Amino acid sequence: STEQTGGDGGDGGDGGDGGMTGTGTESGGDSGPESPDVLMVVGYPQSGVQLFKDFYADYGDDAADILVTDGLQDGELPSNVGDDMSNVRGTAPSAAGPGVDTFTEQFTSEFDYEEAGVFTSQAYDATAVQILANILAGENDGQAVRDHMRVVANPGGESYGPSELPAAVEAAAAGENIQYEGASSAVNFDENGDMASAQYQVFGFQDGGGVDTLSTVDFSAGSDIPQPEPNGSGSDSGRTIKFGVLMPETGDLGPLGRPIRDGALLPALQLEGEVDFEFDYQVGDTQTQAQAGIDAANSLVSAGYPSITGAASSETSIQVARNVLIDSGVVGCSPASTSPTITDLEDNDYMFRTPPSDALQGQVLAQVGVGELGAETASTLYVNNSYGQALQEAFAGAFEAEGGTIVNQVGFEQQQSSYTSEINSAMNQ
Amino acid sequence: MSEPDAAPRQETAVTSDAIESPLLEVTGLRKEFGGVVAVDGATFSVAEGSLTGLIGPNGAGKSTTFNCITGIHEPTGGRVTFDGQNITGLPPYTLANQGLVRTFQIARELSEMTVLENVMLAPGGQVGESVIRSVTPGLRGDVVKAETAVRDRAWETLEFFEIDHLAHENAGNLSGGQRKLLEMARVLMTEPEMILLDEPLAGVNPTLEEKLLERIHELRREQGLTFLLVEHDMDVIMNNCEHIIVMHQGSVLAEGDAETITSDERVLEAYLGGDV
Amino acid sequence: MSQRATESEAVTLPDPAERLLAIRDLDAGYGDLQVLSDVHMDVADGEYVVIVGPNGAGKSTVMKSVFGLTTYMGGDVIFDETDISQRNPDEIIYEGISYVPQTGNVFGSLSVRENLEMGAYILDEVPEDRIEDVYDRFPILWERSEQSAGTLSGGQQQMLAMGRALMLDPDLLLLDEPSAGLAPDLVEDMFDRIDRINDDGTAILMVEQNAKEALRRCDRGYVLVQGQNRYEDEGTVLLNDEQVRQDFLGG
Amino acid sequence: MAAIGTDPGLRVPRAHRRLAVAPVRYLRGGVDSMSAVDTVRNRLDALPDVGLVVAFIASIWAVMLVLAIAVGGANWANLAAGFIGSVTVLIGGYAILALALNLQWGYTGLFNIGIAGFMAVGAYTTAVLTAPTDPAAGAVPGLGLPLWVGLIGGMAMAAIIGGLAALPALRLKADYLAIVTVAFSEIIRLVVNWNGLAEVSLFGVPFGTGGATGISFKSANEVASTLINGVGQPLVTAAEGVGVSGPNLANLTYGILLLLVVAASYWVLARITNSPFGRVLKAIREDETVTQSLGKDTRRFKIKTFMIGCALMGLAGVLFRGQAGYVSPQQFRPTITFYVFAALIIGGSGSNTGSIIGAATFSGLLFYLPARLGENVSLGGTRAPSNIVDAIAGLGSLDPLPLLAYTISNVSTLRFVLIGVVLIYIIQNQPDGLLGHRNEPATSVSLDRPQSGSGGEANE
Amino acid sequence: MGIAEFARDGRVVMGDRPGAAVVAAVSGFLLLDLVAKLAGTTVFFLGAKLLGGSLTVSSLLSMVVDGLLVGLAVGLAGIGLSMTYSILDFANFAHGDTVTVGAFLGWVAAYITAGLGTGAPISELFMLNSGRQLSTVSTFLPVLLGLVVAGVGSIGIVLLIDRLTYRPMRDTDNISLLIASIGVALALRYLIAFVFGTQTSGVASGGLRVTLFSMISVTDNEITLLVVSVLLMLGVHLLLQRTKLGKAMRAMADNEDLARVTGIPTERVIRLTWILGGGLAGIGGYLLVLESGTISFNFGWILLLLIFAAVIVGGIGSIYGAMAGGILIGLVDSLALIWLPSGLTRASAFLVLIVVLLLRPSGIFGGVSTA
Ligand SMILES: Nc1ncnc2c1ncn2[C@@H]1O[C@H](COP(=O)(O)OP(=O)(O)OP(=O)(O)O)[C@@H](O)[C@H]1O
Ligand SMILES: Nc1ncnc2c1ncn2[C@@H]1O[C@H](COP(=O)(O)OP(=O)(O)OP(=O)(O)O)[C@@H](O)[C@H]1O
Ligand SMILES: CC(C)C[C@H](N)C(=O)O
Ligand SMILES: [Mg+2]
Ligand SMILES: [Mg+2]
Repeated sequence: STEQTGGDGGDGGDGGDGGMTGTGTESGGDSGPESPDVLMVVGYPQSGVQLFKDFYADYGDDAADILVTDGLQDGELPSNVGDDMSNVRGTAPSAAGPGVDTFTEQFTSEFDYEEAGVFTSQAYDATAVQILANILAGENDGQAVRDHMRVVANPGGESYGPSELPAAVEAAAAGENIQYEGASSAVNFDENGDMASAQYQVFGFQDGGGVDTLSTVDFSAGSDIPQPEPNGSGSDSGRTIKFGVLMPETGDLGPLGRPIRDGALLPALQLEGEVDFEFDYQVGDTQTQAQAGIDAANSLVSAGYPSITGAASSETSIQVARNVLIDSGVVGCSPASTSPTITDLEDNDYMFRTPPSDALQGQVLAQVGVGELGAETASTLYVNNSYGQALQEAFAGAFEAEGGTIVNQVGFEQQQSSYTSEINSAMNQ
Repeated sequence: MSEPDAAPRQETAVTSDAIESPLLEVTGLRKEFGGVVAVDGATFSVAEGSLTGLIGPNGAGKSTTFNCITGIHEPTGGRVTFDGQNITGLPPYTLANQGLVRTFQIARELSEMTVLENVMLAPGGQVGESVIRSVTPGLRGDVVKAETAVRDRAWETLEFFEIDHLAHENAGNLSGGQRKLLEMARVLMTEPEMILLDEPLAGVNPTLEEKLLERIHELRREQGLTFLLVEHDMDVIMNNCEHIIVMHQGSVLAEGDAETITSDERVLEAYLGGDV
Repeated sequence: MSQRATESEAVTLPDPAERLLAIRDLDAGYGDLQVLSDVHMDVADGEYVVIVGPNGAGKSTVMKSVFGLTTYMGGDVIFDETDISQRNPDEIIYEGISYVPQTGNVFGSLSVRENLEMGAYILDEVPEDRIEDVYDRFPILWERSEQSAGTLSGGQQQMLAMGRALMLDPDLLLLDEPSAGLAPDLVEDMFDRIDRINDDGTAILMVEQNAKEALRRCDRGYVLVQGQNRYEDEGTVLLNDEQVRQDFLGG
Repeated sequence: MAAIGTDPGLRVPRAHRRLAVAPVRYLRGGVDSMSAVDTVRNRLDALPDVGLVVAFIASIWAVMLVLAIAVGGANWANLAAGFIGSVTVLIGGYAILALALNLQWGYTGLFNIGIAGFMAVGAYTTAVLTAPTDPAAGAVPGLGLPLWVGLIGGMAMAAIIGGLAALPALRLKADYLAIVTVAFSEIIRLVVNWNGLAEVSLFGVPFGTGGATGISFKSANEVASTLINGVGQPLVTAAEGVGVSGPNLANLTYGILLLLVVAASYWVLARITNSPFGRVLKAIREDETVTQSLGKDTRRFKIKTFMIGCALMGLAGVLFRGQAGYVSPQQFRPTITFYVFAALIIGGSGSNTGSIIGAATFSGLLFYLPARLGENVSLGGTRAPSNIVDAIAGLGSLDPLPLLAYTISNVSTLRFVLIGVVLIYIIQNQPDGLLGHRNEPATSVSLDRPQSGSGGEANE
Repeated sequence: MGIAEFARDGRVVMGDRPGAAVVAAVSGFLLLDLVAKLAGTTVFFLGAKLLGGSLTVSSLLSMVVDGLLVGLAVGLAGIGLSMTYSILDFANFAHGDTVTVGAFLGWVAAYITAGLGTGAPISELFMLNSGRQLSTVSTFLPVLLGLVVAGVGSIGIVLLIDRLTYRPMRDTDNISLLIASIGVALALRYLIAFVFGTQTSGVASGGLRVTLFSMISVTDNEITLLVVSVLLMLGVHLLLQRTKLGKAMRAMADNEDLARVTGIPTERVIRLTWILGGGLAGIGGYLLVLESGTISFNFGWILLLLIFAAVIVGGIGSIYGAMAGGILIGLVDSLALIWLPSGLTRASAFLVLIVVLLLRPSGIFGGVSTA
């Protein structure tokens, strides 16, 4: 089969061939184009609504199986699209820490949510670790917080979970080395500020809204978990602990960003009044755009916040880290950015994250595609940013390694009014 | 206009070689707008230093001829030479810089600029029209010097046309007649060799009209300027123009001095209505 | 300043009962620039009145003020016993006044015929007979009836504007320099035509730079200077006045 | 008949002007009442232009300072430095853009609403020229040239592209030109956004736009940082003493550097416009045919002007949008263009001084201030409802707090409504901008009637 | 047209209008390429692929249908822009946001009526996020009601805006009006954002799919778009032809003072213009949402440039022009994918706009007024 439309991609590289006309394999006998068995879609919810609407309008329910990723794990999606989306399977990092149940309970009672959404537990952990590091370090200083992130999170010292957060605060204030075990995972940062272990869920969309976890896949990386010694003094009571939150409250990631933001605020809400510290926090809206994220981050930095929970979108996190955090010595801890690029960021160790890298998610996706769905051919349709490009590459590599064939790789821009042409390219029609 | 030529055009009257030193020569000029032939093979010339009248019924093609000569329109055919050079189809600014300028039948002032600015704009090739010169510290002195001269001349010109009291007024606030004066003042500032005047006196009150005509004669005498004048006021034409060209239906019907014209049957019939 | 103007008022003013248009103490201008001060003027039923004066005197402004196109600053404009000084232009036309402006007096992008139709906009139907009338008067318009008016020559536009104003058979016709730009035969023709329109009972208020001819033909004339009345009298009287001749009529 | 006066001329005596008593009906004029803006304006008119601009910016700083003290608590100094730094950068950026637009539109009447596109050209060119040849993981390599080469290159490229765009488009009338330029700027944005150019290689040298991801490069901001961390070290120490952080100080320094660029641009533009060149530009705005008939090659003037303006826009693209050392296509959406228009109109198009005042008003008071207010004002414990229906529902039970909280939390949305309304108000009531109509004749000399013999004094 | 004439014209085109010749050549090449692609052949030249590839007829058709539908709605919205552009003589940059306003009004109305009695909370209905998907077939009455509300509501809004914004500045130049409209655009857009938030809501889905000629598949909502826009276009055309209104509008566009002097009630003409333009914009927006299924606070703004493209390509002031321009732009936007990567298809629509403006500034239908 051939690709005749000039969609981006086709070479499995960074998704662009630069040509004015389509590439693709020139097959002599034109047997007519065939749809791939599975279409892998990496994107964000707002674009997702339009994209799936356009998909179902043209192809209906049974043209292909669809694989989605964490970025589209929005329980409202099917009702917004107007289709039950029963042909869709997805993967996403799941909440598998020891404190997950406490967290879920607190989260749903504090806020008006039915269930704890994707990355909310990671957000909780990100903030909790920052607060603890800040208290242990004893000052609202980026570098000091950075130096204590691993001290409070990684093994060594007494361990505390979400339910014992006030106690953990007391211990940190006393200058003790502690180990925070979170809601999403045990929260152990490796050399790169990445998680040392991870669990993924395979999900499907439920009929009445929400998502079903169908199965889970565990990974544990073999990387070392450094255990630095604390050199902070701990804190006297009454100090004000400052942290910022940088989240897409609006824009493409808005539907996911708002719950994640709330997850990030939860530790402070939980601690206020319970412990002898004041909390000063501020939320900046990235609008799911790198530039708006940079502006918002600058605003947080200039107001003196030493650490920030955020951003969500990998693209924004990377640009914020490169252009704001590193220069001004402020810690960033993303609860949602999964792009592999973040691992290798030259970040002076200012950038951390609580979810795992998509290098793993690509493999999980490929397994689901080949194993569960029995697909032999696949096309990818990905949001044109650090997250989408990297994840689709990881998937494509893993899928081919499992013996499958990638038909088309098509990038798309966020929040367009129509995705018909991109879908057509990907479906090879 | 697709009027069939009722009578074959008479070429006899067209005697351009009768003019000794033609500054402007128009040969076989033609302009079509879609189906309408506005100018249809007009041929005439204007002697250096003369005041030549161009008359003809409404719609004869006078303004269009002007437009073709001055590069506002590109002629469909024919040839225009000025000072011996072929200027057919050249853009207006080139012509202006060669000394050929025109006024507009319906005055076109630069309304948001003051009267003085309107006039000061006109002189060609001003030193300060170059960005580099205006900006560079060492060179700006020249700009200032040149501008001072232009300003002084501008005031003189305004005084002559009796609109100096309006110098700092926006040109858009002038009355119909004042605009015509401004229009004249402006072209004079370009220091031209030849001026095409399209009904400069329509709407100008008679007293001022006389002054204007006087000035035109003065400019001819003193600076040797050449004028081509479109005007419907036959008194003006007959009393002031030594040479008169009569256009009709896009071509030249007759030319000559006042006497020749007034005694030409066809002119009487086509234009003057047997009245003069 | 002499009182001549007011004196003559007593002599030549039409009987108040016959006054069709009466302008009293009119102040008007543009934005906050006042052009006219205390201007007064009368036109009797069927009268033929001409305004002359130097450029910028405010002649056109008087015309525009009657039609509500300037900034009103005081005084009265009374037409047929109704005060129209504060009315909108599109209402004034219903009173029976038509106006041919000095410039911009045709719809350039409409065809000649459409221009004429627009002249009769306030009628329910297009008066074909009047259009025929206008075509008879100005045959060139008939030839060009489908050409867009903006591409007519200056003189042709002037004819069209006149034709358009005649579509309504008004009681009073305001003409701002109708002969400007016309060829001599047409100037004569135009004046004749205006005479004829006047003879048919339409009152005329006209601004002309072709002052001698206009004053010769009219009933009365006004000389306007610097936005104020300067002289007024019967046309021929003004025409023969040495001072007026010298100052305004070019000797 | 007695003559009344002997002069048949046309002089309307001065006293006759402005007699307007009791304006009753307006067919043309606007409202005549003396507005608050007028009064302020009259006072401002007394100042010389430079003083005016400095005073204006200083008062915006003062507003920021007050805000910081009001909400900052112990941290007020750092907050103030942050606010003032950010607002200064914004003012600087918008002022350069407004000045450039003023040259093109205010003076020449070239209605360019493709500003965003020309900014993108400048910013991207600089970025590609200066981005490191060995970039961080996942980033796009560039040519690694020094910053000053990049800046010149960016301006030159913006000028060239501006000239190319102008060549055919300048024949068009104003609003068509507008649409061509905005379409052009969108094409530019879409092209740099396109993945196909994200990373290419020419003669073996890899470089690219980074596509939707954008491109990081050595920003001009680093100059400020180097400055502040080198020469300015004592200053940093002093500032840190009162709690102002290093980055905030660097940012403020950068803002002031930008203001210097503004001053330089102003100087150049004032010279360009206060000259016969400027006069031709004004004439073109009024009537191009006439200008041509007076011997001016208007195309050449227009293209030159367009290129100068675009070069400045390109410069602003790098210095302002690329401040953080990062540019991406999203920064160059057409909306920024409209903000520049808003700034220029508020200040008064046609006036260089007005351009800067407008930029300061727009970016400081309308754009930046409301957002900070919204962030820092809170209503005790009332959490903002998530949508307006819930907010209004509160009114049912006579509780205005939810609606108020909702409003405050959405103030960064509402400020655009404010900007829209201000724009409408200005164009209706102060069409010449905050400063009112300014008589800025395009000339290098005084235009007064020369006293017999003595030439006009130079305006040097 | 005989061969000789054709050849002569060709030469004239080459000589007089090199631009046109280039456009003709490029179009020719693209057409050839399209044919080759449909035939599934590839032509190589000097080792490089010159043209061809493969493309199925059915996918071509689906692209055409797609472009056609978007083009119709754009064209419908464009009529309004074209009218205000020619009559009030300014480029109304708030037109896109009028489209959005109309769409929101209509959809809120449709949504609330459809949702009454289903127990969905009113706030969710108002905010358009109850997740309900409407279609012409399944919820005919609410959709119809929404259509009416979209039209009427946007008329109300534009009249109010005219009263507050444009009327006090009737006599100012067109650029001032344009700028005022930029202010209106900002205010409208962010008021919508304030009220409805900035998220994209899915509100409509085809309730029925019809397959035509066993190749083209369209939904009931798409058919509604088609039928309503064609009917409205005809209606407007008749209205302007059968009344003096059309000519009065043109006269006004030409010279407002003179129009008033002639007795044309200019204020009324302006109001009618806004009524027609605003109503069509609102309905256009409503239908677009019906077709695309989603609504968000800035979709009209994003669409605005396409609407401008449609109007200008068609020729300002011409109603058929706006329609034809809309369809052309819609088709270009969708068919460009045959030759260009998807990131650049929108750019190609703008390119067409620029090329048309440069080669034929009065538009394809320019000068031929259909009103
Ligand atoms: N752009 C145009 N399109 C179509 N016809 C035109 C155009 N311009 C001029 N014409 C026609 O060309 C003819 C000549 O017009 P022109 O303006 O040259 O006349 P003129 O001799 O100056 O007349 P006047 O004395 O009335 O000003 C007229 O019949 C006019 O209608
Ligand atoms: N639209 C306007 N705005 C401001 N001032 C104007 C306007 N129109 C005319 N004026 C001013 O009003 C005064 C009178 O102008 P008006 O047009 O009435 O003169 P006029 O007597 O008709 O002169 P002309 O014989 O030259 O046509 C002039 O000084 C002129 O500058
Ligand atoms: C919120 C998440 C969907 C963000 C996504 N994982 C990213 O890296 O961009
Ligand atoms: Mg003429
Ligand atoms: Mg007049």
